[in-house]
Amino acid sequence: MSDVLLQAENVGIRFGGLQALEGLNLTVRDRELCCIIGPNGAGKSTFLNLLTGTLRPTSGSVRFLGHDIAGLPLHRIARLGIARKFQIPSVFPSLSVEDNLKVARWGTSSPVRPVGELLDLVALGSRAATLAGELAHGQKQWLEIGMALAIEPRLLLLDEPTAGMTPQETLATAQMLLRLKGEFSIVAVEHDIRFVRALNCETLVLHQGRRLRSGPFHDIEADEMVRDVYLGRR
Amino acid sequence: MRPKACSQACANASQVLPDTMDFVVTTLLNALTLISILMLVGLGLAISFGLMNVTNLAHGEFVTVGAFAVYFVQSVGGSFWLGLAAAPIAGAVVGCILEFAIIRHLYSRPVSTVLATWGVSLILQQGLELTFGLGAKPVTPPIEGTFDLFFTVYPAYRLILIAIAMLTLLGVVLLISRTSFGLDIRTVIQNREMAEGVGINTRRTYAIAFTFGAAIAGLAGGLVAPLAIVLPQMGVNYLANAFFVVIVGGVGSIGGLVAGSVFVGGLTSVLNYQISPSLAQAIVLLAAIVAVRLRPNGLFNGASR
Amino acid sequence: MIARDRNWLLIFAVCAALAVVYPFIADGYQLTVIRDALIFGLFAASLDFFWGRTGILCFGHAAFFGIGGYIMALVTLNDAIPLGSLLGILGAIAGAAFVAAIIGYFLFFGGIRGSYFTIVTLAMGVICQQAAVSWSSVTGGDSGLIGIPPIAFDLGEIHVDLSQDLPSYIFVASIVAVVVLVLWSLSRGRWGAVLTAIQDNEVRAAALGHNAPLRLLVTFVLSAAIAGLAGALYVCMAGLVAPDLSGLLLSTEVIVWVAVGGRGTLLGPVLGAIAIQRAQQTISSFNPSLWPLLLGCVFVVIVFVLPDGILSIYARLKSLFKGRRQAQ
Amino acid sequence: MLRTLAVSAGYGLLPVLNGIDLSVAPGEVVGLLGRNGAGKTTLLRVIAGGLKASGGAVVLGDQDLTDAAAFRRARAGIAHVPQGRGIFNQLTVRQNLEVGTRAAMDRGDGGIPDDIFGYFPILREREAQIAGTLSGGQQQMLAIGRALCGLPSVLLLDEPSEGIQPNIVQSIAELVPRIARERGIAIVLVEQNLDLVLKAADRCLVMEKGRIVHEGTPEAFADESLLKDLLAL
Amino acid sequence: MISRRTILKSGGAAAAFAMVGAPSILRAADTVKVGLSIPITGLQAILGETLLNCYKLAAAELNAANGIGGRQVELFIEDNQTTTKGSIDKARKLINEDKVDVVMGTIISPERSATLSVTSKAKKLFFYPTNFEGGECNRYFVATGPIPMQQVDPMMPWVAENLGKTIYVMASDYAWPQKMTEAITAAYEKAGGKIIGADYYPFGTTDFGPAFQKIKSLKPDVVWSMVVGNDAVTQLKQYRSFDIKQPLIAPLDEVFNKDALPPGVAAGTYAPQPYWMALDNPVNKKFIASFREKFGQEKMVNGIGEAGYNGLHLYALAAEKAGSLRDDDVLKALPTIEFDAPQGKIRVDASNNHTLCHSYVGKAAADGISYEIAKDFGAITPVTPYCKV
Repeated sequence: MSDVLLQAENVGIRFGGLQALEGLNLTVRDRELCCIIGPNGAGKSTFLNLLTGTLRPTSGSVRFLGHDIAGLPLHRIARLGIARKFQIPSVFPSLSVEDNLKVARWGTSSPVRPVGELLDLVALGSRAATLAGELAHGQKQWLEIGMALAIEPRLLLLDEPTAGMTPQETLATAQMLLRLKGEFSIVAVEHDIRFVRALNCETLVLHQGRRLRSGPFHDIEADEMVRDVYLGRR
Repeated sequence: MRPKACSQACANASQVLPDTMDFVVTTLLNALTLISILMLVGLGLAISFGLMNVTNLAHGEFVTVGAFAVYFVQSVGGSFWLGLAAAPIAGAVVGCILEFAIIRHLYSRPVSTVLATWGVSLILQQGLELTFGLGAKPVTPPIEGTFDLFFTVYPAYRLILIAIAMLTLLGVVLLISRTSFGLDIRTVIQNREMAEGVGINTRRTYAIAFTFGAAIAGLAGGLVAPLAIVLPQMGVNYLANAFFVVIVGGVGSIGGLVAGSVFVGGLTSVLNYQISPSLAQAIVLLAAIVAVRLRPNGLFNGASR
Repeated sequence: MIARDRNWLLIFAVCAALAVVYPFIADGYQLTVIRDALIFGLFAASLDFFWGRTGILCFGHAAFFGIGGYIMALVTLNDAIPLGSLLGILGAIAGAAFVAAIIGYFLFFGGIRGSYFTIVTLAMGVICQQAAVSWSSVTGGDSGLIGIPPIAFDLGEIHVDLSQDLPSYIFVASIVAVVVLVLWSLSRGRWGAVLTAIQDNEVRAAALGHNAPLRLLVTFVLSAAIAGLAGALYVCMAGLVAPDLSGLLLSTEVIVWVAVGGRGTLLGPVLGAIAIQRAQQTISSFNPSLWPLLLGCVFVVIVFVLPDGILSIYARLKSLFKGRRQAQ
Repeated sequence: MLRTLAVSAGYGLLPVLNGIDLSVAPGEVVGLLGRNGAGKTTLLRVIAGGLKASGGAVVLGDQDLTDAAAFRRARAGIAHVPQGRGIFNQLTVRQNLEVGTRAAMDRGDGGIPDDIFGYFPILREREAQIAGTLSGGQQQMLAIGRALCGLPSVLLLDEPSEGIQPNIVQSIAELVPRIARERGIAIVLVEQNLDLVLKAADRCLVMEKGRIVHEGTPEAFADESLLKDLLAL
Repeated sequence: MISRRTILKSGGAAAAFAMVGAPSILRAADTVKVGLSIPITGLQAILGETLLNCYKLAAAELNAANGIGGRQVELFIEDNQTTTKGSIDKARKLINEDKVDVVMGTIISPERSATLSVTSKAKKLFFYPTNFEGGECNRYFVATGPIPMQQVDPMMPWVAENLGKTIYVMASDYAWPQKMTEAITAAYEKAGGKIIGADYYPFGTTDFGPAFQKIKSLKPDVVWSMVVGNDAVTQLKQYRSFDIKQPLIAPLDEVFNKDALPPGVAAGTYAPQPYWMALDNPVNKKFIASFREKFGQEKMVNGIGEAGYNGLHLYALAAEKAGSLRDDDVLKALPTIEFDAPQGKIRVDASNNHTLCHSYVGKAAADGISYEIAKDFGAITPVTPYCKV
């Protein structure tokens, strides 16, 4: 079990009188890829906030490398090795693409990848001097993934990485992640079934704040109950 | 002997006076007066600063303009009450012009708004001085004398001020929560582009809301005119405290405004009696900073959301 | 980006050359006028380093100027303290930085940004001035402390004595030049890029491992420290310190200088400070009541006509010129 | 009903639309396809008035709306459901609908039309709930319902499937053509979700680099190779 | 601009030459340059206007009577904006650019300190007209207004006898009221009275309610207000509305009452001043008449203005007697002359450069503007243990 990176045990959270999440378990091992899917309002983003320590669970525990990270300031969490890509692409619009990546590298004490390599990884080599605010939507998403890579994370959390992407961009993103799979662990929250299908990984399905199913994606896709509440039938 | 030492000793001596009820009631009424003024000035700010996110440093000048309206009406022979009716109108006119000429072009540039409105505040002050001459303007209260309240006698005009302030607050609450215009305002504040998309004339709504805030500040100016100095530069005395009221109470809710006014006004009145007033003022402002640190969303957060 | 750097250095060099030539053409009085204006220019640059880099407006910056001034006064007026001027300057810097650290801690770590910060610092300025007036046993009350000696100290072999006009001018001009250069190199390098990132999206910057509140705090403290330095220099040149040197009016004026000179350019605010003060004194001698009116109009006009300040005129003319050439 | 004549527009100096001619008839659903950055969302914004056209004209019936402010267009009968839905989060469901009737103030009786609840029964159930607490799918229904409260003659839908679970996407796909037919509304539907468009639209347009490059029926688009070609799938 | 400065410079050079060549005052081609640093804008603008008018009156009188030693008086008027920075800049300009022979003016303490810091370094004479708290002491600094001991010491026994034995003090929070309170306390206790409370309010206070509440519970015989400037207006309005019966002593004067206060609110208040318009002597009658003739029949004048007027006349007399405009010569002659001022005969004390002032208690009439003399304590010699020039 020494290769367990992130462990959520019996996690629940309640907002006021509302039980938003209940009894969730998730174990992410080193260099493992997994996805979380579920209908809107199922609590995916809340769960992600618990995993990154932004929220503190009202029951259960979330441990990263054995530490309780709930309530730590964001930058401390980043320095522990958790990188997060937000749902709305959030790059620094008034800095150039290159400076965006530089700023990202400066966030950690020991960046490894040079900026040039990062640029190539996210296919923005030709746009290094462009202001990030002028990039197309999909390119911003990629730049953001590049920034997340720059801090040399142990764990990369992606919140709807393909939101607003065209189908072909979605697939390209999936391929990019598969290429990086061996380097660190990835947890992705996603709607786009094509994307999850392309990743074809361990998948957790949430519904109304609880685990509905979990397992490899092809099992999930075939599951009757998942089809009922979420995927729908054709 | 240091006079301050005496002030301390005397204050302590006075606390053991027998007529506690008198003391309590008067303190309460003093606090209420201050709270009422802060609330009225803050109400306009709560709309422009709290809801529309416009940092209007010329807000104090709406108060000034209101006070000058009362002075002007009295000086040409009108009664105080006529002047008080003119005060919000004067505030509204200035607010409307300001919104039209400057603010509406700067909704997306908050720092520029700060600069421009400060500039406007200087222009208004100097303009008033050039128009009405140097120095303080006389305003006579509508009623002299005091009112007997069983436990104590209290200046009658202050009681009127408190009453008008409370009625105004009630009116604003009803306007925002019960009328369709109130619904429009809330809509525009939440999502301007979408409000425009459902057919609301957002420019007009903003302009009216801003003007309305200026009118209330003008009314506040009219109300304080018989009580405090009337001078082109008087507005700045109210500005910082009013901002604090809004920030401490929490942006975007009337409840927050009331909470903020009670916090700043109440604390000032009570501390004023206990310690040196200068120190009291510093403590209130520092307490406000600490309060903002501890409750960044305001004392009254959550109530409106 | 590189072209912009070259422009800046060019303008800086021109200004430096003018500053070197000036003593040869000016008399002692004119030197003192520019010297004092330069000190306020330093003050403006200190505000610009914070406001221009973080986009957060401090409306009580004169508080730090005043704190620096009062500490300098108290140290140099106390005969028991050796090396008075030198310790005074250090104390002024440290004192202003300390107060900024306390206030900044509450504000930045409390999540206060934008207009909130502006308003809270506005109140801070009011408190500072009131404290300077009321706490008369230390501050001398509303009339302030007088008789502050000119800067003079021996440091090993170096003998500094600024009681004469020319040495004091040279001293001040060099300090301003060095500080502006240092701040400029800071703000275009790594420090500046991260601050720009924080200004763009603070949460994102934090999620990349940057301690955003700490960065803002350090920037604020640095800015306040330089304001304190400017205050210390000024009171020595003026010979006294008074409460309104930490007041709202000066806080407002410094904002105008920065806005007129060009926010984020560091050099612009220095030029803005000199230009506006000269204009103010000249206009005031000519017609006293015109100045406040004019000042108000300057605020409004700057916002609409020259949002990037006077320094941007050069860049604008250049691009206009370029555009014309391309059009031909 | 709705026509755009050689409309062009852009952000700053960056041109996004280059002469778009579009015409939609009452009761018709037109699907708008294209890659990211092709200009679909921009076209909807130009029609709704969120962005000024730099050239060309926007005409509704016999009214030229090219220079009209956004709220005037809404009152003229153009309803826009933007990407991200634009729900007023802090208002109740009912207040959201009530605000929606503002667009109809010159034409309707100011009330919320009853049949809205027929299309979206969930809205009646949740009438008093704060809109921000609705799920994404429910918010999407509210957004469409609110748009209908303004008694529009044109409805612009921008990515109604975004962030919505698949089964609700399906029901939206069924509702859209129904609304168009029953109320005689011209609907322009911008979508990434090809299945939805092909199911709901009567006619499909493909945009590329600010132009309309292809037009055809959904059946014609069922041809995989054509799609690959146009959308680079 | 340049040409003007050149002329000034050459003029300065000529004057310097003349001084070397003939150390006398008698060069009628030149003027006597009097630099005035006046708060024309800012907080003290009302008092500044009256003060400026008084200087203009004195200059006009001197010039009509052949100037100073045959040289016309030329006023260089600068607005110090009621700020420290403005006062420093303007004092420097007057001394270095306009090359004035003497600096006069300023009202509140920061203006005075700032101006003094420049004039004392330049060893230039500076005449200060306003009542001040004392404490500052400089060879080139001449105060023509009263210090607290001149106003308070003779008055307190009278207060104890006529008004009452206990006093509550409410004041603006700055140096002058604090020093005044010390002086009042000492003199009053000697006269058998007692200060039973003192509160200092920051500038810009809009509600004095708590103070009135204290007055009601402490029940002093007398309330002594030293709330000044704009706040005094607020304080007086509220004082009246609380219906407090005790007599009020407040540092008001005719100018302030007329231009700043609502009609009648000052009625019945007492004030100690070195000068009142009601003083019944021919000099004062003439002073008021010519003041009103020049600036308007409804205009009021006050102690500060009169002290400014006196200052310029004292300077003229001293310079004439010295036969020189050199600062040291004028200073030497200054204590030897006497001026018949509207308040009575005055002279400058050689030991501290302060002026022997008269001390009167005035009582405001029912109109709240004018005063009647309630008590005349005569001329009081300034005694300053801390100051020896």
